[in-house]
Amino acid sequence: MIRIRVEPAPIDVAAEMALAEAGEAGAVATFTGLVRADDGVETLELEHYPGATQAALHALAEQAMGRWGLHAATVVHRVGPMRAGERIVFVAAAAAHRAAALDACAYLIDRLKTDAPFWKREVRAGVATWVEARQGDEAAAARWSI
Amino acid sequence: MIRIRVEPAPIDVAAEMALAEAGEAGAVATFTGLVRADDGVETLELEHYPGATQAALHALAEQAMGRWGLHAATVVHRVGPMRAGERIVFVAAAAAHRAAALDACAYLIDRLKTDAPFWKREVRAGVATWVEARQGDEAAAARWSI
Amino acid sequence: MELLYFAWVRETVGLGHQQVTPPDHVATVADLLDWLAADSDAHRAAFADRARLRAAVDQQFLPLDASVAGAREVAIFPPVTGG
Amino acid sequence: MELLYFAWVRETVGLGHQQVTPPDHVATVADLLDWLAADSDAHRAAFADRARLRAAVDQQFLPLDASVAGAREVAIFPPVTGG
Repeated sequence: MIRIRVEPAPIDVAAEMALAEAGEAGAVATFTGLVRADDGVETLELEHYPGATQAALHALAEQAMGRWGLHAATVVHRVGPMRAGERIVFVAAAAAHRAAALDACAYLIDRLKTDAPFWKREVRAGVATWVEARQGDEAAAARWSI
Repeated sequence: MIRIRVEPAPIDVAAEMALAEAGEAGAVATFTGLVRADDGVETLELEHYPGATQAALHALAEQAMGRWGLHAATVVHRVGPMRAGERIVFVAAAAAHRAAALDACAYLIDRLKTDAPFWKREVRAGVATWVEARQGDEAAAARWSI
Repeated sequence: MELLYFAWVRETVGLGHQQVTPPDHVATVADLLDWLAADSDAHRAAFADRARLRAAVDQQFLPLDASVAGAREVAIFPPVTGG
Repeated sequence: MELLYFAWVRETVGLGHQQVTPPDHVATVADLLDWLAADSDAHRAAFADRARLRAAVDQQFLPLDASVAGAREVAIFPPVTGG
């Protein structure tokens, strides 16, 4: 089962875990990205490309389902304003065994970073700055090329 | 923060996630192992070596904390009888960035499989069988040797 | 043709979207950026550094030399930073 | 010396733990298994296939040729299957 959500509401990890586990999988790997408080960010704002975002995330989940024979793939991405410590993104991969779940989870978040049309703006001391893309993200995504 | 729990109570993923996230990490990776229902197992029983189990898991968590500079490492393992679909184990690694969290999470579950004194007994149609160790587990643990 | 702008491109252009009818010599995304920049300081500023721009044509992510022939929707934005 | 047995080793021996005082010639875990097997069918059955056994001496996981000199607690069990 593929589950994609892009919405301003806080991410409910317990509910998402229960859905990912529902497919009788033996192994569920997850990744959660959070707004870090340690570098002075007060507010993070997430902008996205409606329609294209959901399509990109769905395509990513389908690729992971096929490549690792998953029972379930979940991608939940928050949009709009959020505060330090809040969850930005949650991905989950459910499989029969752990290697598939762990690899698929890493794939989902690595590829999301380069393939999904989201943009972050950080507000520090009242000043907003658009986050620059990281070189390392391209390399992390490229290691999954077949 | 290291958090180790070995107990017969069901694993509360939401509570464990909240604790792992509390260290102001930017990234939390988790792995959950579940009793698979698809191969006819009615009940799974987990036996362990009290005292030695906690020490082995604590040593594992300390190694992960040091190697990846984690904010938090969590290992929760259920013991006693459990039913199909229930969680057996939950591990979490919290770090500043995703690569450290993902790698440390895989390390924790791979090494737990070979280093922690737990034994599984499956009951199918009323017949109990001790689970045999998997060859692949040794290989998965060995890839983390420095 | 509907144009969409995101993140600092949207802020610099001063618009989130606009409807345009480019002339026939506009064949690629890069041509489209040149044509838009010719008449507007805001567009020229937003499109000045092409290395910082990415594009989607009808929601397909493509390089700036991709064709816009027959496109209904072209989006211009910085490299993505989600997750 | 306290001996602990787990999983099918415990079931085959028929005991979870036992207190023993091995003679001086028992130097290693393997010697200990030989000595225990000599007087008991249940121990002999449990320890028949050494390749299927693992050990811990004072809660340190060690090979069967490890010394038991001065050990307070020796555990015998199959390869672990947790997680």
